[in-house]
Amino acid sequence: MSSIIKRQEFLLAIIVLCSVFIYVPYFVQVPAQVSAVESWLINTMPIISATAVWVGFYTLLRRQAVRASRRVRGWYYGLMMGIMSLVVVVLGFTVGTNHDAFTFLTNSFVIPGDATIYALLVFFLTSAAARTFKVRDIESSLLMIAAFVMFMYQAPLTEYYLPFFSQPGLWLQNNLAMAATRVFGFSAALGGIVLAIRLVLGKEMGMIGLIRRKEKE
Amino acid sequence: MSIFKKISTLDRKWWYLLLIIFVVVPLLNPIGLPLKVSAYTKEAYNTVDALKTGDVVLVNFDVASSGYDEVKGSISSMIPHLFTKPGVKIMFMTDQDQGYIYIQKVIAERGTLMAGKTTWPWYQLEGKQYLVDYVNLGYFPGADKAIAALANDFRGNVGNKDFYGNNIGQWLDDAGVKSAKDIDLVITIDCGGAVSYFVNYFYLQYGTPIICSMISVSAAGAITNYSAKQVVALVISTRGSAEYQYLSGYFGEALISMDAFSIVQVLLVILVIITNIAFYFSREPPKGGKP
Amino acid sequence: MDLSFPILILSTVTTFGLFTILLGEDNPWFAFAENTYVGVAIGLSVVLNTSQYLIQNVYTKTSTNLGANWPLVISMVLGLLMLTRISTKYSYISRIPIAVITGTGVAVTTRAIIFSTILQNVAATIKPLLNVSDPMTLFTSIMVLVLVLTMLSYFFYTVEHKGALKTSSTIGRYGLYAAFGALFAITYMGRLGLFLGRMETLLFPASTMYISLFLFVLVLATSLLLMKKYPELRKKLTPE
Amino acid sequence: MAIFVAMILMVYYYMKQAKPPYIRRVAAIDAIEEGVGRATELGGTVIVSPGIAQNGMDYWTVAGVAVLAHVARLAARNDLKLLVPLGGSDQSYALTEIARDVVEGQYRLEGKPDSFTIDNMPFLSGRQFAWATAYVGMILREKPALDVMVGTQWATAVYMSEVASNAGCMQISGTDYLSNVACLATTSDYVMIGEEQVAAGAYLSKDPVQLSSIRTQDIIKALLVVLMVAGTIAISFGSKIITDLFAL
Repeated sequence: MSSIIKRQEFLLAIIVLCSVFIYVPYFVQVPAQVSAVESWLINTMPIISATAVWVGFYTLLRRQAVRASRRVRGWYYGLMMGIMSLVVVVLGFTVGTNHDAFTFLTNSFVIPGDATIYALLVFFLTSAAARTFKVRDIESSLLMIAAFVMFMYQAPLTEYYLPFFSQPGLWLQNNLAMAATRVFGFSAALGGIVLAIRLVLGKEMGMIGLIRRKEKE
Repeated sequence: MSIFKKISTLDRKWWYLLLIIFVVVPLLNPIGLPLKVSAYTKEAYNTVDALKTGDVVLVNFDVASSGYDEVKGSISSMIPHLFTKPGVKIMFMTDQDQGYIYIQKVIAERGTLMAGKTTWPWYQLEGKQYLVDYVNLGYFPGADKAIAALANDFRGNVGNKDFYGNNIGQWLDDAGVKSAKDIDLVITIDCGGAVSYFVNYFYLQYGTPIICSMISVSAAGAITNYSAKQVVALVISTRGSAEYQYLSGYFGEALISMDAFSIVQVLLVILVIITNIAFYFSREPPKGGKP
Repeated sequence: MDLSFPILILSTVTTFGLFTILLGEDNPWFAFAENTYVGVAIGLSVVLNTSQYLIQNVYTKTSTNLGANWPLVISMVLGLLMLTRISTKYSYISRIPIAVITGTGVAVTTRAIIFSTILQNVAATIKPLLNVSDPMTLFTSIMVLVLVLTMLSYFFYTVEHKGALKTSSTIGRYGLYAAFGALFAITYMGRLGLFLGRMETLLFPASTMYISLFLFVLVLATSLLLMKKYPELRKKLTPE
Repeated sequence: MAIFVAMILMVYYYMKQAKPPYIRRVAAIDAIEEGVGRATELGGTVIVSPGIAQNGMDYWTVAGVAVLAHVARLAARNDLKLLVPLGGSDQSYALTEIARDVVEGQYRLEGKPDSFTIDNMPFLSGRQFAWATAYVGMILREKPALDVMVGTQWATAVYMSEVASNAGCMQISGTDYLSNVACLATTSDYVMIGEEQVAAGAYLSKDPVQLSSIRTQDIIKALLVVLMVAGTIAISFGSKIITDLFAL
């Protein structure tokens, strides 16, 4: 049994089988049983994912426990992370997610954390702009000019006093950005389709790494 | 070291400090720089303002904590404005698990508890009372699948219970909501991409007009919808929120932040110009690869 | 129990602790904010996913109506196979659910893009060029077509870029970078709005402002002090 | 459907032919080896993110895993410390295990299974911003010489990449939506655009059979160009023959 599972053909067969059940009902009319398999596969994905989170959780706790027992520098931070996560899990499954203790933890750490990181992005974009927006070559100059026009159009102050930036700004937003998004979409979609085909043919490198591992043992 | 060289190699911490100063000072002392109202927002205001007695509005809160700060201005002005229209029936829904928090938040901010009531959902806002003029249908998980299901069979998917377990069957009958066709306007507050679902399933099937308020990252996509006339009006990000607050008279944080909003963008432009001058006069070989 | 005051203090400390990343070096405030934030977030992921998919979906459905929902039991078994990752000896079994999730996931995303991305976008690019009265519309249609074609030519990989293709791909490349500039500015505007929103929650009402100000000065001053005067102590107080 | 089948056949045909086509170099992908070389000189660390897998195991993520596998092999060969912080979205838990498995596999392939430590690939929550915070924390402490961010990367990519640049890290990035590519173009040393990332697995393999699949993509692109030009001409003269073809 174990030798079958270790073979790459077996895993490839699963990938191909799943792909077939997903693609075929999308393009042609199929009996209800086939589309039932299709929706079962789609429903199964989050279930597998949700079980996998426990593996991640376990490895995290183990990592922090090892660090704490070895007393590496700042081990107490890691221990705090581990204990915090454990407390949240215990609270979540005992008193529930609507209990004051649970919302206390999320409102004190997670909600402000999310909002803060999102707000920090503007700092990083500013310093990136200061670093990159230089007339170094044609590409970076174009990058800068387009951004310049957009800023002048977007800021209420400059839009009011310098209205001639509105037209080009609007045009850049509605047409240039749209054309680029379109081409990006084409390019990525074609890449995606070919990748899907290569995956089914067993040629995708990342997954081959996954499959070939046991052969060399 | 020349001044130019100094500027072009300035530590980024100074940039950050400048940014904080230019945000905090105008926030605490708004000066009221001029603001030009865009056509997108003007149209949103007019559409809401033109609602008549008997119209039914579906408001979707596609709002999550990460993007809330960008759309809270439009929520806190558009929703109260909507509530001032006499005889208009309002249904709230959300396709985000935390969306209900923000629905309650906007109502609690400007509204008051109804006489003799102490808990959710019994709040009144601008004279509209819960289960008389508005209801909260709750959370519909499943993104586009959920909206498609609502469009196909509205009553079947809503059921007869609201988010709090009250019976709303009679209310829906009285409001004349038999199917998705009976909805006269959809307002969606987007931190994700709910507008495209409403375009696909509500506008394309029933021609329901849609107003969308969204975070700026999604603006490009929504403008495409607007140009194709699939969406009647847009309220784009903080800027649009400020315009709506200005139009509707519900002044608030978004309008206050507009000064800082202008100043920071102009500051950035000036800084880029200065660094370029500095760069020009202190040119050094470019390091690293292409950007 | 009213917990809003401790929440206010802790959330403000978290906010400024995370802000100290802007100083570019590790410090105890950042380490504290980071580790508590990540810890609670991990717990939250475990709780929300388990309750949403395993309890609400699998458990509720199978316990009420096993006959109609028996396939979910297979899903659950596949999920449990993932747990073999913990053991080194049996971890190869986990590759069965991995193969399922990969095959399905790629197929689901790929099948949708054929229509939504490729066909619809090609159709949208095709606009009439004759008998157009408005010169601006004509200009836009031509420009969009030219831009799309030249940008697409930039993405040719197996043909050497020389002659006409070189010109075209260069134009495409320039167009792409100009678009990057515009998109950068649009994104900047959005992030700025978020930052302003965050600052407003820290500054209004006035009572919050004093707490924020106090904590801001405290966090900034101690971080700078540790960075400039006591680098050894800073090192001792931060994880490796 | 017809297009899809035709594509399968075309890819298969070109793969069978195994004639190495001319391939234009993609700077961002070549830069990975350069970056690993730099990291080796500095005796340093490499930090890689295969993405947050917001949509589960989609093609972006599989492409990200392919890049991860490549970096992992180079890291194993050069005895570099490889850090892979995992997590970032509610769909990322499966990716966490896949990435660990793939990296372990690469270490085995290089004959160094003992060098692999799972603790260098920690799981750091399914929340994008928390995960990113832990990621930058690792950058601050470990001071890696190379930072590769691929797969699905959302708003936080800018955050991570600016902190990395501040720490003197060389950066190669690629992501799945254009606004973010635009921001990353300003922060990173190299950025992969569109299919450069999705087809990275093929570029990296250097195997003529695999490279041929890129040929197929080019042929379809050429076909699209022809269709768009023909469609524009046709519709200008009032014929809808080609636009109708797409109105499925």
